[in-house]
Amino acid sequence: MRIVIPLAITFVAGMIMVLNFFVPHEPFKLLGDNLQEWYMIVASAAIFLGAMNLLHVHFRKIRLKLKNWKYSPVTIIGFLMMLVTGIIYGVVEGMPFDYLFQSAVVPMGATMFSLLAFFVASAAFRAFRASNWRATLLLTSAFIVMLGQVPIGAMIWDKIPLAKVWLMSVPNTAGQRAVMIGAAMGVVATSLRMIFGIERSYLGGTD
Amino acid sequence: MAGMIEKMGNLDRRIIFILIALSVIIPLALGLIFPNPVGAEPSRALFDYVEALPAGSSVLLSFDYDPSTMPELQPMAMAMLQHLFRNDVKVVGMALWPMGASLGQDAMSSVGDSLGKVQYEDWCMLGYKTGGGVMIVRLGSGIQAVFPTDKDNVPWSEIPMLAAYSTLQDFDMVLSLSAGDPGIPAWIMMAGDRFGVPIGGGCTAVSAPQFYPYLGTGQLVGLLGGLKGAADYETLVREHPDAVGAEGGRAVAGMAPQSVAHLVIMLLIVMGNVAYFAEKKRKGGVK
Amino acid sequence: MNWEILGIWIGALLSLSLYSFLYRDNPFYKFAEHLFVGMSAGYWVIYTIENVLKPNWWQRMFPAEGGFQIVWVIPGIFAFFMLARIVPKIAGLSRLALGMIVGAGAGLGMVSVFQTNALAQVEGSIISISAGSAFEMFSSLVLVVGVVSGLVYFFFSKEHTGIIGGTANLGITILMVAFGASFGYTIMARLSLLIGQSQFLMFEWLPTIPRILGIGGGA
Amino acid sequence: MRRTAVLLALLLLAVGTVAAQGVDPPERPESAVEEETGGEERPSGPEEVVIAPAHLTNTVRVAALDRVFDLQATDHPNDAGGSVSLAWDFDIKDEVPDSLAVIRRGPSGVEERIATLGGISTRYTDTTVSDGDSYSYWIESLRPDGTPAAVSDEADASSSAQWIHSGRVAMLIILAALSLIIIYYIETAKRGKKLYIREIAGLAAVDDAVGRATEMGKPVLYIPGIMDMDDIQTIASMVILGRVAIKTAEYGSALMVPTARSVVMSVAQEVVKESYLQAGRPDAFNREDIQYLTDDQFGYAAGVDGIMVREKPAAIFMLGTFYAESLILAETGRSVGAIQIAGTAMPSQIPFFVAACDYTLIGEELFAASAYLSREPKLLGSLKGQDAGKLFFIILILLGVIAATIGQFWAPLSSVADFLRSLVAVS
Repeated sequence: MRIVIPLAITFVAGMIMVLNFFVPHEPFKLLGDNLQEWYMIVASAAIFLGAMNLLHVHFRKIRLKLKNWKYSPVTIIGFLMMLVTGIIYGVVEGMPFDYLFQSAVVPMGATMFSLLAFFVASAAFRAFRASNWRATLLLTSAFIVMLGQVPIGAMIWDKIPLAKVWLMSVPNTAGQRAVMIGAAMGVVATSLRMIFGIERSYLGGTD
Repeated sequence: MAGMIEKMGNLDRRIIFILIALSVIIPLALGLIFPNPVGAEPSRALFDYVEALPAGSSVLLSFDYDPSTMPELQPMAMAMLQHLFRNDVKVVGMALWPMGASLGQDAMSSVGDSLGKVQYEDWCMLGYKTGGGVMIVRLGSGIQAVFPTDKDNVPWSEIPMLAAYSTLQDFDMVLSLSAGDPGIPAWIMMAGDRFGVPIGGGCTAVSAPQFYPYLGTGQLVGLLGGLKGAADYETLVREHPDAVGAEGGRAVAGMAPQSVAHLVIMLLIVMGNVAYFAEKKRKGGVK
Repeated sequence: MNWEILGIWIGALLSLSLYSFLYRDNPFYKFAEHLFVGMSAGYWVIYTIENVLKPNWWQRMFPAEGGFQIVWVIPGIFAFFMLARIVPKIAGLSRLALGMIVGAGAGLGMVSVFQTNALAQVEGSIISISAGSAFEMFSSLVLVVGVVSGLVYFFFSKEHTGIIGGTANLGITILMVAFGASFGYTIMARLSLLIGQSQFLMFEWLPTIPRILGIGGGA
Repeated sequence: MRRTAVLLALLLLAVGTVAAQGVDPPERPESAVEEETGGEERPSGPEEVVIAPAHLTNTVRVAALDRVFDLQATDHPNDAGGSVSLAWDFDIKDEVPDSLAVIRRGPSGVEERIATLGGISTRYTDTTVSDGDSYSYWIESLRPDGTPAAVSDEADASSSAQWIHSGRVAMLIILAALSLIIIYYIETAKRGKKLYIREIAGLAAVDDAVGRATEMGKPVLYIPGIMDMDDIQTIASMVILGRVAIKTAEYGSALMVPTARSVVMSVAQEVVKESYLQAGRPDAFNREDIQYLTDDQFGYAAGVDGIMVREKPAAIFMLGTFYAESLILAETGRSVGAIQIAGTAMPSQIPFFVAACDYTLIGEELFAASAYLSREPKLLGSLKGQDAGKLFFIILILLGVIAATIGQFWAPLSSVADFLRSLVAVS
């Protein structure tokens, strides 16, 4: 029983979504449209679980004086600061919640994102070695595309941007397509195992 | 000498980091500008498609990004809006990302003002709604139900231009400026594939390769990839004979540090390979 | 107190603290990282309440024009099941909510991915390889061979020897060329972000330093 | 393999015959036509509308009426009923009317204006009709002051709901056939048929990686991507997590799972707990090691980077849906000297994993991982079904390409290529 009802719900929910795509007639349209909204609501509501876990983990760290526990109050205070300003002042532009978000969270996000500029350089330096012919091909195509990306490439030889476009639209498209079609098979098979309850380990408990 | 080459192969990554930082900071500080030629690329395809829209057509422009990808996507928004407004195309804005709505409104009002376009007559911003692809499907059966008001809570019925639109199919094309999920794929799956509305747009350079397959199948009519795509569009918009009052491109200015940093990375790769082969040769003797 | 300048300073100092990670882990990074995790988690809780739970659930259950839409009790019940994990005694109820999320996700994912990532891509690959110039023919050939051999690479139930092995090898080679191109193409995007962030630090934050010093010097 | 071929041939035949009955092969099916006309809805089939003779009452040039022509009203296709699509054309050369009014006469004979549109509109969908009733529509062009200037032809239509989406029949058949094949192989495998699975480099290294972590007394870090439980890759990742957790339980090394989604955290806790139970080490399960950080993509990346440099894991698994954070994580993991095994079906992130990780599961290999690690018959069977699906698409592509190529010189084959394309075209 512990597992049968959840599996039945999975099956019904999955089938509704599939039928919603193929059958325009009611009740499938109504059911499908509603279910899409419902599951978003349920998944969103779960964020309170995460929030409680975050607080639990950091309070525990402080209580047990685990490694780096002195930084845990920073996380807790940051979390509560957003929560309290959000609840009191709302999310309207110009209010404290928005101010904190714009002046702290946004620039930190942009900074973490921009670390990638450094990491692509170090990864390229280390990984792009002509150690065998396949690696050489990878290196060459990366190199040509890089040249084609900037005006300097066209100045060296005016065919380089065209070579870039060719690499991106022919071999790259072919590769992406193979990955996409293959992965789609994986998605179909995995979804199928979920919907029909063949795979149930995500519920905790294999059988 | 040999020792030095070997060291080069195992360069501390922090030296690489410093080189990259310098190659960005110095051209920015000096304000360098390089020319930007545009070939037969997907950015030209998009430009041509938009150029062919007759005056009075309608475009749904979706701002599916947030401030973290502004450097790439905001210049695209500016260039596209200049192009659309110049050709008297009506633009309805919306956003799949919460922060996209105000970024979009800023872009629309600043370009609109410079080209004499009036809010609620030539353009309006519906705002943000959650739901991604699911929400797009609902747009297909009725826009007003999803956006009863615009971003500033002006009711739908009080916005004159919106009377022309009831569903997604009333638009001649959808342009999405997409930083990730939800973005262009959602528009292709839910608006293009389901309702047959032509989809075009711009995206960060990282997601561009993923969208090339959609260009081949015609699911996307054209695409701007990253800062280069933005610079291309700026160039095409400004090269055009009608280009009056087109403002100097931010993307074109950003191309100088791009070029220098690209060169630095390419030099690093070359150095790495030189070191690799030098070491292989040395070890080859021992083998 | 100038809130705008304070905001720029908060952003710039946190940004520099995060950049310091490139050198190595240090107290500045630890501080910024812990703050980032806490603040962004708090942001998402509020965001979820304001942008999902309120408009998509609460305001539909209790519409502005009054009344009570009973159907919206259903997602409420499932959300309650989800949150039941907190109480060990009824934690098992969360499986019901999980079942719904996974089922709906699987159903929606199956049809959408199959349509967009499989069928549409197959349709796009059915092309003539004798159309256009010699170069265009070559390109079409590479495309078809690339897709087909790439797919062969993903065969799992056949040993990769003989013809299958050779084709799979060709497939992974074309995949590598694709990955190289994709990597090279992306560098630009990553640099753009750094350029954007450098512009913020150089042209928005740095100019405030003399202003602040100027005020200090004038006093 | 022979059986696969037979099955596939049958499948192709079945799809072919059914689709052939549905659409006339030499002619391009609806979906293809729609593509050609840029998705404009054109009336077709039995719902064809008879256009009533024009009854122009006014020919004021302000809003020249003779320019609005070809008004057509049809049942909105493939919906749950209740809507009628209107489409008309007009001549762009003339002056544009100020606005257009859509007028409807319902079954009771009452005339009402149902919408006022901008002067350049050419389409409208009336979503307020009731199924089965007949409605007449016409369009009035309006002067700036709102008074009618002229009237268009009249067109009639009634709406109905459809039981099957006409543009998706072929897809339904292919998907159903694929599903049946997958289930068939799963059942065969369950009954004890031995199935082969090819070597997957990244997965052969899992044991080594976990073993190394144990030797070094360092933890194993498992990153399940940043998407929620409704994402199939996350689901696949959870199944693999179960396998990895059994190994860490057996080897006795710590397993840390930071997540970006609350639901994923909950599932991961259940999955790992179950695995430790199965491995007979429920005592070693530590719930605190599976923690939620933040839903924020880069906040999560910052947090995980912190965990990496402080806990210095010996092995890092990155399996699931990744976006830009992929390389931030992989390069940091690399810098702390961990063995890294990554896998994702996100085409845009695979190159970074290939460059920065020791092993990368490419695309579908991620979905094959649980089968490889567990060798469970049902999973191996499912893989075999996936292979059959790929074989079907390969054959379809090759046949289509051959037909399209020869079709350039010999027209009949060109329509075969169009037919094959129509099988996979979905509207």
